[in-house]
Amino acid sequence: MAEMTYRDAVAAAIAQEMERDPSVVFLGEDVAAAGGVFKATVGLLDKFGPERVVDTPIAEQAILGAAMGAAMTGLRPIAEIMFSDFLAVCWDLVANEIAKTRYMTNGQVSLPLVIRTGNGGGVRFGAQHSQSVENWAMMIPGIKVVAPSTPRDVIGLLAAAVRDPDPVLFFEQKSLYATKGEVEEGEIVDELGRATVVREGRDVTIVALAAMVPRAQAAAELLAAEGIDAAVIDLRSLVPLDVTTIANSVVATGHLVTVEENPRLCGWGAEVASIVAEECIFDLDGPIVRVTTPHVPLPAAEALEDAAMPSPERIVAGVRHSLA
Amino acid sequence: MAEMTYRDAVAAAIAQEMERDPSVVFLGEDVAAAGGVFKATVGLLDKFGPERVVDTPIAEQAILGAAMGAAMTGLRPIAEIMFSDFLAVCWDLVANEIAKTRYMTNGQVSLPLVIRTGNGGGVRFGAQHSQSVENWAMMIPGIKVVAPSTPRDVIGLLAAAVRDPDPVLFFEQKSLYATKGEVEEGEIVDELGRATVVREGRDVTIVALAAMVPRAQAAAELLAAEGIDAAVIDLRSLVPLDVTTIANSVVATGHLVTVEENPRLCGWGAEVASIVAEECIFDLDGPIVRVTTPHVPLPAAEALEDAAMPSPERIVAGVRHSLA
Amino acid sequence: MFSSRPKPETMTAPAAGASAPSLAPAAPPQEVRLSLYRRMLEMRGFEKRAYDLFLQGLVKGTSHLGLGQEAVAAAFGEAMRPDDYTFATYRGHNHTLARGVPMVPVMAELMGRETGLMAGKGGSMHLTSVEHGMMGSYAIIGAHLTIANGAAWSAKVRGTDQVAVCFFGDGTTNIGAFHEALNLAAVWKLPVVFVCENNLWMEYTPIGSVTAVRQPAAGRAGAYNLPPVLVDGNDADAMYAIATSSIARARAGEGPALIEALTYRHGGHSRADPAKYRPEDEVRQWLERDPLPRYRFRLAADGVAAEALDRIEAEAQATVDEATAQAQASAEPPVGLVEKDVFADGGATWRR
Amino acid sequence: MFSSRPKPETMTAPAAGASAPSLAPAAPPQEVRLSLYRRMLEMRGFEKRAYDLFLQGLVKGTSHLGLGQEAVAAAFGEAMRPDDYTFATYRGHNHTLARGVPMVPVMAELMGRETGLMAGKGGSMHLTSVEHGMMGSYAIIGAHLTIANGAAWSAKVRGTDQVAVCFFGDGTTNIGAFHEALNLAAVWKLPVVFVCENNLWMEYTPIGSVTAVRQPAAGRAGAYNLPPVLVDGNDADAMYAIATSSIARARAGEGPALIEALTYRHGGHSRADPAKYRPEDEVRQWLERDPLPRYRFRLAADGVAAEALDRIEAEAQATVDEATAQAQASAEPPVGLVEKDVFADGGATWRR
Ligand SMILES: Cc1ncc(C[n+]2csc(CCOP(=O)(O)OP(=O)(O)O)c2C)c(N)n1
Ligand SMILES: Cc1ncc(C[n+]2csc(CCOP(=O)(O)OP(=O)(O)O)c2C)c(N)n1
Ligand SMILES: [Mg+2]
Ligand SMILES: [Mg+2]
Repeated sequence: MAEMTYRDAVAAAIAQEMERDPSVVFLGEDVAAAGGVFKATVGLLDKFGPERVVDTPIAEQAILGAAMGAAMTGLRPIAEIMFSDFLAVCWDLVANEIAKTRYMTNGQVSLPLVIRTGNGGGVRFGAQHSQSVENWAMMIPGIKVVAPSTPRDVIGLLAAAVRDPDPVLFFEQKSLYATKGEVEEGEIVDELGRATVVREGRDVTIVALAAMVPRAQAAAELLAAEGIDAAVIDLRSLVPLDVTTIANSVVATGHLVTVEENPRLCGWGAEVASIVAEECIFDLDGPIVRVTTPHVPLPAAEALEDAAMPSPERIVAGVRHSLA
Repeated sequence: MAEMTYRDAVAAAIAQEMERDPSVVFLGEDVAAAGGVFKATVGLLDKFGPERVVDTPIAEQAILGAAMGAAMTGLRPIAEIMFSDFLAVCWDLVANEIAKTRYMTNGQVSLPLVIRTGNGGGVRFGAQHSQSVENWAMMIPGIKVVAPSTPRDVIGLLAAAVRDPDPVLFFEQKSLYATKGEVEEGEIVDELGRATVVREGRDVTIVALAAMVPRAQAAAELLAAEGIDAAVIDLRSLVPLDVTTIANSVVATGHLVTVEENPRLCGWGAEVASIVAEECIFDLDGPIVRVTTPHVPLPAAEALEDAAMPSPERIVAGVRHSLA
Repeated sequence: MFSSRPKPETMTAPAAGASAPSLAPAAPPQEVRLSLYRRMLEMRGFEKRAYDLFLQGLVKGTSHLGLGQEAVAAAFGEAMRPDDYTFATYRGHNHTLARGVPMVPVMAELMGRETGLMAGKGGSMHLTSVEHGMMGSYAIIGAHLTIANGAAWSAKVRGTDQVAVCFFGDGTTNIGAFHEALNLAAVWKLPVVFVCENNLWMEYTPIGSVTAVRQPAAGRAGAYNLPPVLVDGNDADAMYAIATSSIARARAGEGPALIEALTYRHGGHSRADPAKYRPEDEVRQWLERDPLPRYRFRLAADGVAAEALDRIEAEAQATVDEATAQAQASAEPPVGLVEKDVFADGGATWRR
Repeated sequence: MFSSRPKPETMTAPAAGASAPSLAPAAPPQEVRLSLYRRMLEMRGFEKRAYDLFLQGLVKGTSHLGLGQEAVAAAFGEAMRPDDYTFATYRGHNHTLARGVPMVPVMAELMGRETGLMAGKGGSMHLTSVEHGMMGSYAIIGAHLTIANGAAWSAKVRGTDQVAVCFFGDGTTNIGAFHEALNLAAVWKLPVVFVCENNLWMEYTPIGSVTAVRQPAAGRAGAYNLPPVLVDGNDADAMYAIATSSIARARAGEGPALIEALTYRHGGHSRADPAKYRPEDEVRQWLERDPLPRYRFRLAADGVAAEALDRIEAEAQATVDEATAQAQASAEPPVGLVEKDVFADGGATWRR
């Protein structure tokens, strides 16, 4: 066991996979010589050389196109899109090409590739560099969607994503890069689609993702102080979605609160809420409450950004509303 | 009253607005000389001349950038993105620029523009020309989202969209272009955000949009035959969303079924379902059922595409499930 | 509006400073020429049949025919190695057949049948046969140029000497992905050949009215430090020459090429478009330059017997007839396919 | 890797065939030059202060300074008419000040204060003051070139003779939107001036290593039928000359311009980046070409009294100090702003 930052876990995971499999290559803007703008890929160029770790022009369509063409012809590329907001400039590649090609070709083409991207707010970067867009990805059939909340999960899930035969959109939450956690020695590989119950609880089920997991945990502490016993589930992946773990917990607690960093409308929380409203309706003892960033672009100023994003206090209020 | 196709209603609406307001301009690929690939804008070039009705290169970012820059400086552009699938190539303009600019500038910039686009399947065009992507738009804060189901509504809602001071994404359902309906004489202008109860009913509320409205109506007929009295709501706009009309109906019927053409995960049906599961939970007498296209890219072959999209029979099955 | 249309009579002349092949490239070997002729005939027959089937309601949705543009695809098909990669567009029937993909599954795919190349899931705009190096037909303008780069990059990294060839239209040169792809290909010196089939029209808009330079591709080559190459796309021998040399250069590690082939589509953009928007004169002049009769004339002039040419024509036609019959005899795909092959496990399951 | 970096000593020479201004453009009028000098000093003082405030934790998030690049923005600011439109990037402080936007709201915006230009909602990367023709700073590469086209198109349609000026970096020339914007501007003959500030670096990657041509903008001009223009971006007079002439041409309906101004950022890309990735020699050479001392030297040589120049410097510094104090005294924005101004009704309501 060693302590490691979320940031360093990214490089560790990529290194683990590149060492194992020579077909893994890595490309993106400023990722090689500079080690990434978040310093999450430092050292990879030295370790694996300029053939496998490649700096690109500012051309996100060219980056994802290169990744896709390489994936269909024998490589396993990891492509970095620096900020998840920039997925919008290459969304055609994600939504129309990468996601649909296996299906359209009746299974002829495999696309074992990973798109890593820095997601989310809390860093005062303003509306074009702070979006949490995991729901953009979830709504597109044909891609898997993963978002770890701890350094250990960064390694386990990124390794699983690289080994997965399908395209995976891997969201690294920017506000977590500096956080630390225990990471076991040796190879780490998880299975995609397993949620973790990070806290057991009998009274309410709180479902969270990425940076919202520690906030949900903080809310659970606050609730415990007033005698409410909250379960907290870290989804870890949106596709595949671990409906079983969610449903089991909701059946036990009778209450569901989702906590999302993305803006309100059509977030993944809506999907989770809808599944529960269809499949567990008679187990519910109160309204399903979604705690989200309001349906606004994210403001830049500290005071405003903090007010916009879900806080432990707002999560507590959401739980109270469900239990009322 | 005159009968008119949905297709012709588009040109009629644009003409109505261009006649009224000289600041309305219209641009897109093949829209002027050719009258649009769906022949929905025939005659506009002749009527309003090449300064106001403009053909562009194949360059969707350039199209929406031109629309945005023009809107911020005194014009009211209508931009056509031929197929809604192509929104992916200019999603940055939609999601990151057009939607966020008023907010980021603290209200300094107004963007009175409309993006019209051909949406949806049923025309055997395959996965890259058949998507129903109204949920892509709904999830982005800062744009309004409209999708008419009848020729009359095409005019009333498109006119409202053009007059609206905010950017509006206007989805024309391709499978409806050839459909006909009665349209009253004279100027038609609606208000955005008003759903229509197209059929009253006591037993279940079916909420639909665009091409799913006639299918929901057909399902209601089938249900009537077995003694189930279904209300059918045509949402007409997703943002603003007429929660009041939906909630009033659900409170009365106790059952909600949504019918979406978009693929399953994070569709607008999930949003509607989640709102109801939060705000009307104690009024529900059965599960909220979403009838959607499965979470797959759309196949091209007739037999497969028909099987994929929600049919009246599948809607009926959904209603039975909610009532069971 | 049509002023930037190249005049047909000057068409084979390279642009100023272009490194195009000489006006009379060395003729390909006889067997290549006969094979080219056969392939072009098959394409022609296939596309005409596809049109008829569309009118009969047997091809649904849409289809974009390559009638008149056969020489480009056929020449590259001959010049490519079996393990090279083709990337094409919605107007990709010719390019698919050019790689030796049998006609039956292609026809069946257009008709949405179970025996289709993708069992009907892709349709006319997405023809793909990985087995034949046909890496896909792409229906949204631009992206596939960047994807072709990826295949070329992969070949380079894997140390094979495969080459990727990417076809697209004149209208495609104005979209952003074109620029991103060409720059990356040049910077990374990728083994990729970009082939712009300049048929003078987008859908219904003449390319000259929306393009800043006279030659949509050749006029942009300099922006990527590539030589401008303008070639007569209706001359199968000229096309074969440029295909051979550009592929050889790419294979040898000398980097990408950007080729502009001047050609013309005989029919409309798609479906039953009568293409009335095009000036009659333009259409007439280009029909006179039809690559097929032109090639037959040349082969005959070079000594190929009329009976040999007639036989090839008859055989090509028989192939088309046979393919039509077989495709038409095929069943519709089972609806169970709808939820198949979204993911590598064969299914569409997004939950557990 | 650095081989395509232009050598500083040849920097003022236009590229082969370029229509750049002569090496010694006519000097601007004296009052313009003094105003240019003052503005550059204000920018310099502002940016240094912004850096200090960042290190003190008073500017949060990020900031991208234009230290060293002042001459480009200042010259255009002088040359533009008050009703012309500016479109800038996240590195847009200089361009905002250049339009006469007061320093206090700009400083306050960086500090996330209520009196900020956008009350803290936009932040350093999105400075906008419609009142001053500053139509926005855009933080995602590429889009704003297409938006500038829109403003220019609108001016044309409305029959005003306003001009749009759009600034961007060398790295931006490789993204798709650049290509789409330039082509449309040329085809529609829009009154827009595109100004590429080539500071030789993207974030941490040298532009030469990812660009197919030596001059990222000038080397692409031909692809849009525009003359290549390469100019010394650290020479305020040269910049003023090209700004004046290109704006005049655009205003007269002669269409767009694409200008490549060679310059250099003195500091890192953003925040506290120490920019260690740049060769020491390169940095030293460019610091020697700092536009400010160079301009002072030239003004002095042309007869402006040292006291007059000293006074301008002191006044500029005082302006910065005063702005800092005022901005710092401002309150944080009220949290109620979070749900304001998503829509034109002033709110964020998406339901009824
Ligand atoms: C991004 C995008 N925009 C628009 C279209 C619609 N579209 C399909 S084909 C076409 C014309 C393409 O012209 P060109 O590149 O010259 O190819 P051609 O059809 O002539 O072979 C257009 C505009 C599209 N498929 N994708
Ligand atoms: C689409 C997109 N990709 C990447 C980035 C991240 N990014 C911000 S600035 C920058 C470098 C830009 O370089 P250049 O255009 O030369 O401008 P400079 O910063 O040198 O002024 C990059 C890559 C971005 N903002 N947008
Ligand atoms: Mg064409
Ligand atoms: Mg730069």
